[in-house]
Amino acid sequence: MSITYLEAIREAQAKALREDPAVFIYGQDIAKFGGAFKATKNLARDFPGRVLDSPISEDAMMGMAIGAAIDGMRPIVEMQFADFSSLAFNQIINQAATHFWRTGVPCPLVVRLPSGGTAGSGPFHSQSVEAIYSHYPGLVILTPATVGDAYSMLLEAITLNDPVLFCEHKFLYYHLKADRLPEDRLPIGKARIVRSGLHATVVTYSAMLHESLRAAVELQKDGYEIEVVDLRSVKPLDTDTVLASVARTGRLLAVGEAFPWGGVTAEVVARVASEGFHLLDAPPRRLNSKDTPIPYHPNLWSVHRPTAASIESAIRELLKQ
Amino acid sequence: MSITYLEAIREAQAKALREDPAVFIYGQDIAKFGGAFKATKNLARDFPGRVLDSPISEDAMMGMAIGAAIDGMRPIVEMQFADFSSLAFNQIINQAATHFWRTGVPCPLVVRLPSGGTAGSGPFHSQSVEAIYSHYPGLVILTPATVGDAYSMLLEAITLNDPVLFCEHKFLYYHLKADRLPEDRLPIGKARIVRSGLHATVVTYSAMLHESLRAAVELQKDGYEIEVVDLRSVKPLDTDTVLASVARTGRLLAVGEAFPWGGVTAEVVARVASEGFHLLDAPPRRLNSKDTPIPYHPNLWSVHRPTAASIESAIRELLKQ
Amino acid sequence: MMHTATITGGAATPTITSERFIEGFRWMLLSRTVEDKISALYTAGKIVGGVYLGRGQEAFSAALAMALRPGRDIFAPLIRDQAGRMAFGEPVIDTLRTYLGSVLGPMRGRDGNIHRGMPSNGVPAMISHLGSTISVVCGMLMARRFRGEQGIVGAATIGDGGTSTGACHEALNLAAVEKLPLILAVANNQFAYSTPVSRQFACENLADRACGYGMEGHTVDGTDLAACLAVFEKAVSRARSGSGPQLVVGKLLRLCGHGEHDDASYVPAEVRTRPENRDCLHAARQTMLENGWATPRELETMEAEAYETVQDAVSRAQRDPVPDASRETWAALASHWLIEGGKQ
Amino acid sequence: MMHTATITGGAATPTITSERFIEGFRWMLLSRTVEDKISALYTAGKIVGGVYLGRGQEAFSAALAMALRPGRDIFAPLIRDQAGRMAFGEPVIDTLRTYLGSVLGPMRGRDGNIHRGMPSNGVPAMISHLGSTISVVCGMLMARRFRGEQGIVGAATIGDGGTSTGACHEALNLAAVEKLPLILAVANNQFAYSTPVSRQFACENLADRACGYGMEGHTVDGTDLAACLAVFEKAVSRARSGSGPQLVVGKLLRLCGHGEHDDASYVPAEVRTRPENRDCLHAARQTMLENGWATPRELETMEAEAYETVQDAVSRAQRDPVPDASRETWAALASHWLIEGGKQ
Ligand SMILES: Cc1ncc(C[n+]2csc(CCOP(=O)(O)OP(=O)(O)O)c2C)c(N)n1
Ligand SMILES: Cc1ncc(C[n+]2csc(CCOP(=O)(O)OP(=O)(O)O)c2C)c(N)n1
Ligand SMILES: [Mg+2]
Ligand SMILES: [Mg+2]
Repeated sequence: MSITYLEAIREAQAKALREDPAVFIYGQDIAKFGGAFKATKNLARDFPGRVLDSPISEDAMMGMAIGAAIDGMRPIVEMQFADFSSLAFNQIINQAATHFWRTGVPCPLVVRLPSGGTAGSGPFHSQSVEAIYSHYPGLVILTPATVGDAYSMLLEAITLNDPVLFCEHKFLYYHLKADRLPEDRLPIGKARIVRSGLHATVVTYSAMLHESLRAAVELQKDGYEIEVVDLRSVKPLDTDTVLASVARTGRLLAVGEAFPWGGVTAEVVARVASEGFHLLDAPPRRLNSKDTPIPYHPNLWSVHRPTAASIESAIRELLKQ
Repeated sequence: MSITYLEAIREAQAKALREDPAVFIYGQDIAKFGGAFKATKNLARDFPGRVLDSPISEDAMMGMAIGAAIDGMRPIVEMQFADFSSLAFNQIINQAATHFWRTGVPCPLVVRLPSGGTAGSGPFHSQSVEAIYSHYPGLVILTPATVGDAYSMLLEAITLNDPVLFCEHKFLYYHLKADRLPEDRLPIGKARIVRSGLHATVVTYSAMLHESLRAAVELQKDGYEIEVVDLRSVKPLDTDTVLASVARTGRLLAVGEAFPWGGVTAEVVARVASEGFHLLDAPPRRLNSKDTPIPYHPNLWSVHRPTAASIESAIRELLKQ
Repeated sequence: MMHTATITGGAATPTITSERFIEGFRWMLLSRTVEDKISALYTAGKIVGGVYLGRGQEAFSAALAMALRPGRDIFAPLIRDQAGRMAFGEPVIDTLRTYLGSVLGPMRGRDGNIHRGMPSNGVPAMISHLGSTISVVCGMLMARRFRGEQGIVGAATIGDGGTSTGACHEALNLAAVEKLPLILAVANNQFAYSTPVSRQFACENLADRACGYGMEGHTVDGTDLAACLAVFEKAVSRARSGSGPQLVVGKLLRLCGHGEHDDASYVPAEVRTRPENRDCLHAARQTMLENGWATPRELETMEAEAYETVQDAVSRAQRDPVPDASRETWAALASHWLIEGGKQ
Repeated sequence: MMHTATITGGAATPTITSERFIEGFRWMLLSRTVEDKISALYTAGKIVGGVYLGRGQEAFSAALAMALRPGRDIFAPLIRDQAGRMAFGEPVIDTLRTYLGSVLGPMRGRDGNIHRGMPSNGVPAMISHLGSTISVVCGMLMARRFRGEQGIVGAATIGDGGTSTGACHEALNLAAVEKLPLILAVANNQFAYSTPVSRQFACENLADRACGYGMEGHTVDGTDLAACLAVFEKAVSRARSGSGPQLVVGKLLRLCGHGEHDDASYVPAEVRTRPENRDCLHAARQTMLENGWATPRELETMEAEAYETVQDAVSRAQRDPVPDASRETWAALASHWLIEGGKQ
């Protein structure tokens, strides 16, 4: 048996619906239709009345989920694309994120954000939004890169008493497969060393993990041992694991698919520079997308985002220094 | 004669209205009433039909400005508080910011964002939003810290053919005074070395410039010469001026009033670590607000944000390393 | 589906007993007394932050809350609902503690003035962004529905200006699609801060929006306590009995500045003096006397009692400890183990 | 203020000449032909990205655009407006270039399919976020008003689902307050992607929202070309003559999937077969024959001409250069000197 990243997300939701009557799912086209990506396929059938189609009202969808959450439910909201969460932005950062701190009443909910670029999707169906939400206090931002994490992190997210933004990468939905769902699970907040190495550390997350691993395999051929760290959650960000890796390798490249100004790569490099300055044998580097909207045409898109090739050459630069 | 930061903003708008018939201003309570902070006082009287009260509709206010901008006008939108721009977020990052790149047609507009904390204003009337907008391609983000910059940067912003977010700090509105409006003007995109020094560089912007200068004065008493750089615009960010300063001092503290994850201080430290690694004699440091919503009570607020005192001790730490 | 775009309060039949009217009057009086005190404290520089009052809106606000069941229903007040807050069970001391910055207040100094709330008592703590709380009430109602709780009603209030927000539209539409027992009470006080309704909307009556959502609409003279009690009793009972969301629009005038920092000089004298813009408290007082529901002396006693209650709360709140930053946990997450330790 | 919540297309008097009808039919036919071709290219894997078609909405879309003056008025199409786009002046080659990823298309490969636009010709380039373009049209109309240009009309289109967005509400309200010559054409095709209108709104007729804004509302059978031509001529002339914004709701059925990836199996057969859900193109064809406005042979010629036009555009676009990343400027700012040089 083999299970995809997308199926893992569906299974996690099914398990949560089965085990906790407080869980329900709200989103556009998610009930009978099973969602634009089929992440809720059959869930409306199997859990009648608990998987509901919403109007095209991201602000109210989010506000409704917040109201249900502070009244004892554990809502899951599916945004049809992460890009549309810009319309729920206010409810997320000002209502959900501040609620526990302001009132002492927790706001346990999960917003599922189909994120990241795929060929031909263009500026409004490709965005990675982890940076803007991570900037705000009161939110947990998850960026699973594996089938196992998609499953176990979503399950754990649903049990947290805080608002969680679950950035699931569309590029991994169908491509990424595993033989089974994980028994083990690394808790939210811990990064994972996916590949150990000696010469440089690549810190990354989500789809860029796989591009980075490909780059590491290429460099292996020239005898370079590249350590690859998967952050898994970008807020909180597991600085300790990152520092431990840099302590071993002395070199750091932070890779992300999001826009270059600010964001995860800036935060990672800034933390290592501040807290692990003396561990560094060379200037830390960053690799992000280009600073333009995400192009629609694959010829442009494939150059706009980091790829195994551009990551490989960035690492080669890093190794030269 | 003496002019405040707020009056400079009003004067700049008056001059722009006088000199360019394409300029108009749109916002809540800005016409007869002159705005919540009186930044448009008398402008509706002096420029009939060009300073208009809007409904409480941030999304439509912004969309309207975008439509006018792509059709040849140069709108200025006043958000009553920067915090409410969360409701114009989608129009700003997806419509305004992408327009020139997508269509080749410029979208020249300025969004005035009364920003930052003041005592007793609480979580929703105190926010600094520069980080979230800087993350997106296609926008210019300005953070004037002086009366002169408030005036000349706003005037220059109105002439740019791009969407500009003008983060004006409410704490400076009335407190900050100058004898006259500037003749000279440093162009947008250039940082200013406000105080030159030898032992450490503080890179900051907006209201935190003044807290940092106070800290520098304190440290002067112990013989420490602290160089203080005012970024003025956080996107684009003048890395060259920052690097030149760090080259002189060998030490960097980045100070911002915004939330700690990501943002200007992360971007500054990451750039210096990547591009000026060998200029650094000590680990670069950051100082931001605490990672909670902005407290309403002054006892909490004064500890939540960086102050001259907390900046001073951060610099002392930095000098010890 | 019934589209009653304009039921006038008067026509909304439930007749109001003297007991009910007197109770409403007492809440209005207490509200006015609390707010006069807060206003005085503000002038004296004793208040932390801004002050926004509900003068002239006490009848509309109290009547809404009185139609609800404290502890069981949901009431989401906004900035002019001091009367409704108290009628729904908020102790006067909570009001004063919040304004005077006591750490014992419901928001512990973290948030202030009109942002106070008690979600576990069915009172969400409003954020400033107008319109955003209506969908939150929808969600609380959905939660009750999921749990099979019957006959719950949730009410939110908003002003004429707040109806221009996208959030308000999305929430009303969602409530109508789910046929939720939601009451939206629109206090049309003719101004949004300084902006007159002529710059806010172009329809004749905001209640005309009801039929566009497939919900029931009601209009009432917001200065007439009896009419307000009647219209809200009717709207709430219709919502409770499954008729779906109800839009109630009250016409009145804000009898103060937007906040106490604002002299409201933009409100034309001729508007202030229009009979329909009368003070609802004076009107209710008149009704009490005319119907012999209270003698002038009894009214004085009521006023004295209200004054006592407020004075007592003020002096207690003034003795309270203020927030101490060194004791503040700075914890924005309930999952404390996920809080990033000053990693700056 | 006039509140005509339901003028039926028929009653909207301007009588339609045969010339007008035939012109409309030609746009509908060309649109259907283009979209059939794009659909075939999609199936053949020749299209970059998704494909969203306007099958069944050609009459409504073409009639709106025909009531406007290309080059002078404003037309903001959405995802089902191939017919309207062409009737407003979009060359067929622009359509094909965009879908086939030619760098010579209006979006130069930076954006695709239905996002193409020509703001300088009065055609904004839609972003995906539904509802967001309506206020942009308001702004374009404000710009014309500021410059003193008279008699301009701006039209935006939206679907039944898009009416649930806050952006749609805020823009309509703003247009009403400013009394802008805005037409909002709502194509109620009974589904938003897979979601039936019963989960989208609870009112009987979306045109009932007009009076809540103080704007005029019109309802029309979107499968009836003559009725569509008439209702838009009327609405546009009212907007042009200063009667403020107009809401026109067309009832019809989407005769394809949401996109070409979608088989629309969620649309019940009994819905597809209802007479009122007929294909507007077949109906118009019938009318042409019945009124003797065209013989069967003339119709065949028209079809052949449309086919030629499309084939020609396809083969030209297929010979076009595709985007070359090495020639891309990666410039998101018009102020090139402010662009950060790969500072990463
Ligand atoms: C979305 C949003 N924009 C702007 C503001 C700033 N603001 C606070 S109160 C107010 C006026 C509200 O008017 P109205 O809704 O009529 O309520 P009233 O004050 O008259 O009771 C404004 C503009 C806000 N709170 N929320
Ligand atoms: C604000 C927003 N949310 C979600 C989407 C995703 N989406 C694209 S089209 C669509 C359905 C639109 O339905 P409708 O408005 O009825 O137009 P139709 O497709 O029927 O023409 C959805 C949900 C979007 N584009 N914008
Ligand atoms: Mg009002
Ligand atoms: Mg539809």
